[in-house]
Amino acid sequence: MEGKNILQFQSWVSSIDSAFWYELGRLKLNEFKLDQSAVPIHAYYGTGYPGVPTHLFVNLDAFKKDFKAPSYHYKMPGELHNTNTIESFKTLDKKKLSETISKQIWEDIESGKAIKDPSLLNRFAVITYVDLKKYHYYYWFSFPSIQSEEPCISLKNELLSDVLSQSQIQQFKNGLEPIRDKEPFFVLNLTGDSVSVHPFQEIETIKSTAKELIIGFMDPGYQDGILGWPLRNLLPLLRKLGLKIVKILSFKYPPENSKDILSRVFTVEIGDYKSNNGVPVSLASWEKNHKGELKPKFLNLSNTMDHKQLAESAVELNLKLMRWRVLPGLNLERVFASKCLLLGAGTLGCNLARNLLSWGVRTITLVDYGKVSYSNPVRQTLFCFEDSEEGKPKAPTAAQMLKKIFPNINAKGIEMSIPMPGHPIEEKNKKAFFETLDQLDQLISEHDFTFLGLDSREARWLPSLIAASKSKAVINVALGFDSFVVMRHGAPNYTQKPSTPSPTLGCYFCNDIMAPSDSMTDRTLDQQCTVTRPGLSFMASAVATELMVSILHHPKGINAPPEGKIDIGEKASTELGIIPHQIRGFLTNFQNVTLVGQQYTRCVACSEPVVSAYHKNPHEFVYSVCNNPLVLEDITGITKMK
Amino acid sequence: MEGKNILQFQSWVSSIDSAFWYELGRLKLNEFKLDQSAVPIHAYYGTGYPGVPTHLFVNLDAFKKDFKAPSYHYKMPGELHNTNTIESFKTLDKKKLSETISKQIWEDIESGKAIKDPSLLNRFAVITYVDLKKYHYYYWFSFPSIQSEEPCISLKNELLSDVLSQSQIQQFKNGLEPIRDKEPFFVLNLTGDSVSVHPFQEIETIKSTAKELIIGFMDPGYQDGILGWPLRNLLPLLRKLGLKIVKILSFKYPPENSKDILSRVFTVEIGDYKSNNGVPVSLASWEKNHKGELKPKFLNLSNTMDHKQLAESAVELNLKLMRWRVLPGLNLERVFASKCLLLGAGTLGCNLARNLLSWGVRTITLVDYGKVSYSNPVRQTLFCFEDSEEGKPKAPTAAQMLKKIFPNINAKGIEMSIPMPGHPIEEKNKKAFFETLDQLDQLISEHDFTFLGLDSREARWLPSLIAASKSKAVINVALGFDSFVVMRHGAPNYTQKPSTPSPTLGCYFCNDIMAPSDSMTDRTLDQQCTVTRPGLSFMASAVATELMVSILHHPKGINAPPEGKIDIGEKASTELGIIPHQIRGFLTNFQNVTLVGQQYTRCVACSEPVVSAYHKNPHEFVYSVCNNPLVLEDITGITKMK
Amino acid sequence: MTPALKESKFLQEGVLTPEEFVRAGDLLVFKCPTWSWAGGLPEKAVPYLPSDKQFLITKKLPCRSRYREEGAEPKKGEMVDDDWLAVTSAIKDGEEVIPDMVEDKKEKKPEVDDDDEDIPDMEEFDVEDNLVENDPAASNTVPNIQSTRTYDISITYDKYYLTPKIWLLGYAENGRLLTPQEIFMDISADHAGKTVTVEPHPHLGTPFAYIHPCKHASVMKKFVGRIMETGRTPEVEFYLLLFLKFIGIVIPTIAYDNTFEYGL
Amino acid sequence: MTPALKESKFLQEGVLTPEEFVRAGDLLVFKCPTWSWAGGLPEKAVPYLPSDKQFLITKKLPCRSRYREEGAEPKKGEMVDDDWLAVTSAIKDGEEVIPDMVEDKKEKKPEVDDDDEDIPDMEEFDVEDNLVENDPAASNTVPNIQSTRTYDISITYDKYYLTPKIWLLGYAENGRLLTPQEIFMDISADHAGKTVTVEPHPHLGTPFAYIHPCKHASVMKKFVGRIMETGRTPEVEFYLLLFLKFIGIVIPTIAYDNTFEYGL
Ligand SMILES: [Zn+2]
Ligand SMILES: [Zn+2]
Repeated sequence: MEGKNILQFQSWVSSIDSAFWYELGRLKLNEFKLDQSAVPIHAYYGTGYPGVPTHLFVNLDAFKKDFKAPSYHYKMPGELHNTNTIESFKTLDKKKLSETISKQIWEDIESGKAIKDPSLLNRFAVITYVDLKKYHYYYWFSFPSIQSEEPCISLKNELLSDVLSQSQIQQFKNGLEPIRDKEPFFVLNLTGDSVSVHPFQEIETIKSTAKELIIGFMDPGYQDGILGWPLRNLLPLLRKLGLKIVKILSFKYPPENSKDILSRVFTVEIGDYKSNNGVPVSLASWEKNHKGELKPKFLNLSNTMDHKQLAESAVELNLKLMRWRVLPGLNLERVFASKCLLLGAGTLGCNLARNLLSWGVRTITLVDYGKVSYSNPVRQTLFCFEDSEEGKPKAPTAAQMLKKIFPNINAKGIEMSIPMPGHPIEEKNKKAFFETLDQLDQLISEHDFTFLGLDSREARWLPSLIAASKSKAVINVALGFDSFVVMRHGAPNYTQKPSTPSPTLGCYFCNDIMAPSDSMTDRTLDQQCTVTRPGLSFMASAVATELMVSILHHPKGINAPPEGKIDIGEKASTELGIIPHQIRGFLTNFQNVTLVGQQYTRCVACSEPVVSAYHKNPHEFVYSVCNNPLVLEDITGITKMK
Repeated sequence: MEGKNILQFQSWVSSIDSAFWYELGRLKLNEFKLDQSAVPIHAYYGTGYPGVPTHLFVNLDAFKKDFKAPSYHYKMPGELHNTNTIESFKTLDKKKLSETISKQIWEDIESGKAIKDPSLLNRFAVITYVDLKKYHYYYWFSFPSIQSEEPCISLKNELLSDVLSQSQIQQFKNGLEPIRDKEPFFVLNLTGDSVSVHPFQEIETIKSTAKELIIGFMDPGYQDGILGWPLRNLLPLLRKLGLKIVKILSFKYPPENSKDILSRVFTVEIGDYKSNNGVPVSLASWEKNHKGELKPKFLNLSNTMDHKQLAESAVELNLKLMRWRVLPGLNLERVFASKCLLLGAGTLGCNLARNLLSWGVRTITLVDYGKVSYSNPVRQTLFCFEDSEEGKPKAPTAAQMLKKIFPNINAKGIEMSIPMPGHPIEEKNKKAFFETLDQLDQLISEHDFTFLGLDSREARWLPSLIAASKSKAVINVALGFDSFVVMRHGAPNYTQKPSTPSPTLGCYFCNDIMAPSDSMTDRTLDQQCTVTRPGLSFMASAVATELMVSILHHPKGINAPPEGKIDIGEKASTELGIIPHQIRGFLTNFQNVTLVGQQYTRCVACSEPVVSAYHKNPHEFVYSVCNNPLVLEDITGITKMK
Repeated sequence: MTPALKESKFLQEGVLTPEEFVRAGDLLVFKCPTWSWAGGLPEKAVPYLPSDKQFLITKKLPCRSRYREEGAEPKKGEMVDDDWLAVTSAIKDGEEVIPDMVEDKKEKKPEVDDDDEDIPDMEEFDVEDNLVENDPAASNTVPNIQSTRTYDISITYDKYYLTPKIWLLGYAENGRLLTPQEIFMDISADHAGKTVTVEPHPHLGTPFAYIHPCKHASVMKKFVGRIMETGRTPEVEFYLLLFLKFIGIVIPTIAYDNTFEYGL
Repeated sequence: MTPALKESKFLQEGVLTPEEFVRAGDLLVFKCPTWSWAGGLPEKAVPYLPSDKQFLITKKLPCRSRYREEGAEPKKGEMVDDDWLAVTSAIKDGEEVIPDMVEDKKEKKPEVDDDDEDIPDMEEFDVEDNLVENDPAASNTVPNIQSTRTYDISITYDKYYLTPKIWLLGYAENGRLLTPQEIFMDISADHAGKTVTVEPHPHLGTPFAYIHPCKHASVMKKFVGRIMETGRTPEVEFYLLLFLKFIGIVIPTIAYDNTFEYGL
């Protein structure tokens, strides 16, 4: 490729690390404040590959006084003008700024300072405006250059291997090695067949003695025939040194592989440079944006600052590792999407919520009427001492804590006292009572799973009934002193016709033939004054949540047939394991047992007569039961049996 | 009891509710600020019982404009002077203040206003100074009275039943009933055998027509023969109404039971009162403190403000209910006093700490080297999103959270990377390594239980060894994908002579014949990338903690013989249940199994040769194992067996 | 729903409704005027009770002796009416209650110094001469009664247990508030530290000790049973009068009321 | 303790010590000068690595094509060297990897509007006339290369797994940072969303995507095994050069280095 062409230079593409912007933000807040003075910074570049553009890089270290470019990279000094407002960014006199820089470069050439430190030839300016609240960054680079009167001409463009012999190339490589990490410019002294390589600082000595020399530079350009920008201001310096036609080595990696040798030697005719009273003719060379427009660049880092989003993906990864590494059939999306209603935000409710959260469940609604008291936080894992000091309401406080743990969760806390048989309603409260009833009915409808973590047997009655009336999944958790039970309620389908539903699994009340009213005597498997060994709620909540996850993996879901012990080699109905009806755990022997209990046709909570009565008139029926639980025994026919 | 005595009045003993002080503090902060003007308040009193002093009460409602005394109590108007400094409290002109009040009382007597509202006779003043930071309260009451020239004389002192007939008493009771809740003063109009009761307001009418009258008042006095203070300023009013010798009924509860009738009728000769230019001769009657000194009273409420202390007792109560109601043999003090070291503050460490906290354990030390990352908080129950944003160190952050939950806990977090076989130590880090070693050794010595909740097998080696070398209790918890193991290590006693120790239970490494170095392949029962079903850590941590509590109830403690399944009717070795060696839980079938494994004489962690090598030179031995785990196989003789 | 149902809950289960609580409270206040109704902080009021009848309170009851002296063995059963002890014993159905020895150890001398010298800024507070007055009509005896501890007792309604809940606030001889440990010294050994804890009073906001209500209903039920054996049927209005009798076993040292028997 | 042991850990277990990481990094930087060492934030420096060699970084590597186009089916195995696919498949020992369909659905068009119109306050920013200059020597071609995505790639040392950990920072054509979803489009379907997550870079503090290192050691070990079958024993210094080959399977679309084969 030969010819008399105008020498072309590849414009810089600036690339600034996000870390630089944080550092600039920090400096502005702590040091610059409203000071808009120029701040010295450094950029750096490496050598080019074909197709891999070597950008001009600005990193975290840019402000360091003793800035050091990374190995095999070369520094460029510049100055940063950070403006306080977008207006001053716009109105800053950019022409003047780049002229000032050109003048400095020119002076360094004239004074010979640039020979000692050729990186001064690449002085640049960057103006910035940062909107720290929005993480918006505006910036614009200028790479001023000294303009020759007539363009510099590329007379010849040869591969290095066409200019030097193999032996010379080897000498060149050996000579370059000790300085290639430090020097962006160097000189090849060719004497006969021998080649020596020298730092550019020695140019004057070598020029005076050398027969033939080549000026080399680390070329960040990545397109053939187009030279890297750093050469541009070297040319006036060379001209000043008396060189007019000069051989320039554009050095690029990798030099070892001959196929890939990219380094080329250009024979260049340098134009003449004129200074007008010490002011050179300069080009401002403001960087163009990615569209090729002469406009500042803009960066919006707000999305990478959304730590909540980052947390979400980290949590998902952790869960997906289970699928990736152990259980390909794990349907995490179904788990994530399950809407869970937790009735009771006490010891069980808190631990249930934590277990669901750790499984990635995204919708958790807690219902409770209580306030956090001093004794709660040590067992109720979503509360702190501070909450008890202020006697905060449990449900909203628990929901708030869930958000503190995982901000993207959709957690709600509802203060509601669940109507209970035997807890009479006064006439004046009837309206509010009906509203509560409707709200609970709707909550159960809207959620996929209802967990009963309530602290009395009678409080479990209404949610059990409502869920049965809607064939909704219920997981019931109850604690004794040193044992627990976790059971999934059968989900009878009364709405389906014919109305002779197939027998389903029992609910919490199917074993009882008593209306749930006697709150004092029947608390063996509910909490009595939290007289329960503390570990139980952790165990029971975990079992309940894992049971839910297993249920989600059975094609019949909550209606999966009950499984108990399985023999060795026998396969469970889901990849995750068996789906029992009830799991009872005992701390006295650290054993669990699985049990099955069928639905009782006279059950006070889930049987057809009770559900029918509820369907017929939910308000009045529940009202009558709250005031007189014996109504239930009448409806189910238990009274007659007694 | 008769005689001509100077009429004596029982001085008031003021009693101020703490709630009043909070209200005063609130008002000072929000309304009074630096204003020292008098504020109207109200006090109230009831009638006396023998031995039960009826104080002058000031409650929460004292500042209310529409103050209403509780039923059967009687209000007294007063003014509060709250001073801003202790100095102004001291220097306030108290003499002048009480004189001003006396003058008001005198004016109300003169003007007849006091007849309409006799409570005005009991005007009082109180000066206060509150130190809101320290919850220190200074206060001093003055109950000014009008002094007669010569003392009033008690001419006669009779039981009411000696003055009135049974029939008259009954008429009196019936007449009093409608007004006794409202009127502190009343008039008995005696006409023949009939008695009528009238509000004091009607005194002038009745006086003009009645043949005989008795002035009654609700008497807060509680000593026989000494009258309640409210009467004192009624006497000048009566004198002004022209009465000189007058019958006074001191009315006290209970009137129904004749045995207990305390109400007495005093025949009083009232002295004369003189006013000096409208200013009466007054007594300031500043209240004496409990020592009988004429000094202000002082109250320090700082101890009842220590909510942390309140939380502590609430938590203790909750735990003690277990003993009270279910397990009289529960040795909670031993549980509270157990010092627990948690190695690992990740998923297991956090849940272990929460379980221990809920059992009332007061000393918990967590050790971890990690920082909280985004994926942690949903599973690691002592962290919040915020902690991960800041990448806080796990151990101190977990300890801090424990304190937030229960401020009185002694929780510490130590950042330490536990030395591991196969993780070589560079020469330059040797000193720091030895320090770490010493610190870990000491930590295990200082604690009663060491829980291993670490995330790799090799990290468990050193703590297992150190604990074995000191016969310290270790509870090891490890998670698989859907199973967990909790085991207590045997605590071999090598220091005892003869050095042929009886066989103990195995440690985590007793089943292995491999040095613990291969961190990548042997993670089935440790956490691999937290690829474990989330519920497991809740279950395993609870089992581990409950196991610890059961161990504490066995006379042999950690050396209790291992128990497995027990038959129905068979008794476990402790009231809390069995003490297995290992408990393995499986989520696929929701079953646990108990296992026993004896110590292996060539165990790489707990066998005699290894412990001896550690005893001999802990530093160099562990150093050599970290750099080359095969050392262990040599020492134990496993190498030869291969 | 019928009144009969409500009464039967008292007789059968020992519990009462909020409305019954008010009726029983009204009777208590009427019969024992040291007791009175109070409203407390308006923001703490519960909707199911009248705003001026949120709780009951009686103040400054003297406590003439310690149930346990500091460091002494608990005097088990002492001062307790046999009849009533039987009722409370029934709670545990004959199980021996293990004395809470560690508890006792903790009851070391309270660290509060009752000497007046520690009242800050008072040492230099000399009696002001012009306030000293000769008042022969004022009873100057510092009554004996003031040298005992005193208690404020309050009764609230516990919606969870459907029973009253009893709260105590103790004062030392000098008016200082007692610590929980000191309060335990006035409480029966069978109950101290087992049933008593400290929490802010639900209507006053300031800390009180309270007796855990979890056994109140069953004890009341047994008590009702004993009365019915004598052929009488107690009315629910007498609930609180009966209840105070039970509480008297737990806090035998407080002369909290000497009048409440007459109505039975 | 002996050097032999350390080398054997590389060959036997595919892991390396911090010191070996430095040696391997030095070789990488020497052989591929687009890579360089960096120190990062001083307060984030780890003590077991030299302060100026905390991590490796290479910047602005172009990514010429999407692995998956938006909405398209994942091109499974495409562009992946068969030989290397075999190695990665071995991870699952023949188990079929279920395509993550939900993941795909989520990869809807990113909501970031790449049109410049949304650069705030720039619409009225007219080109300043005095800045327009005639510069025949400046190459005005907006090169093709700038219309591709680019990536910064960084390698840190993971003390837990004793392996390198690779971090990615993606840029859109206009320099905007890519979202995690967009990054997934450049990653092999076998790995996208399964092994990649976003966290702050440990030495820079700004968020990068990273490939979870839990399988790096075992894959490297298998890789070493394959080389040794050919009779050669790779030195630990070549760890990172080998490692990048493995990473090339996970991120096949990035031309992260075209020179690293020559040294093997
Ligand atoms: Zn049922
Ligand atoms: Zn062992």
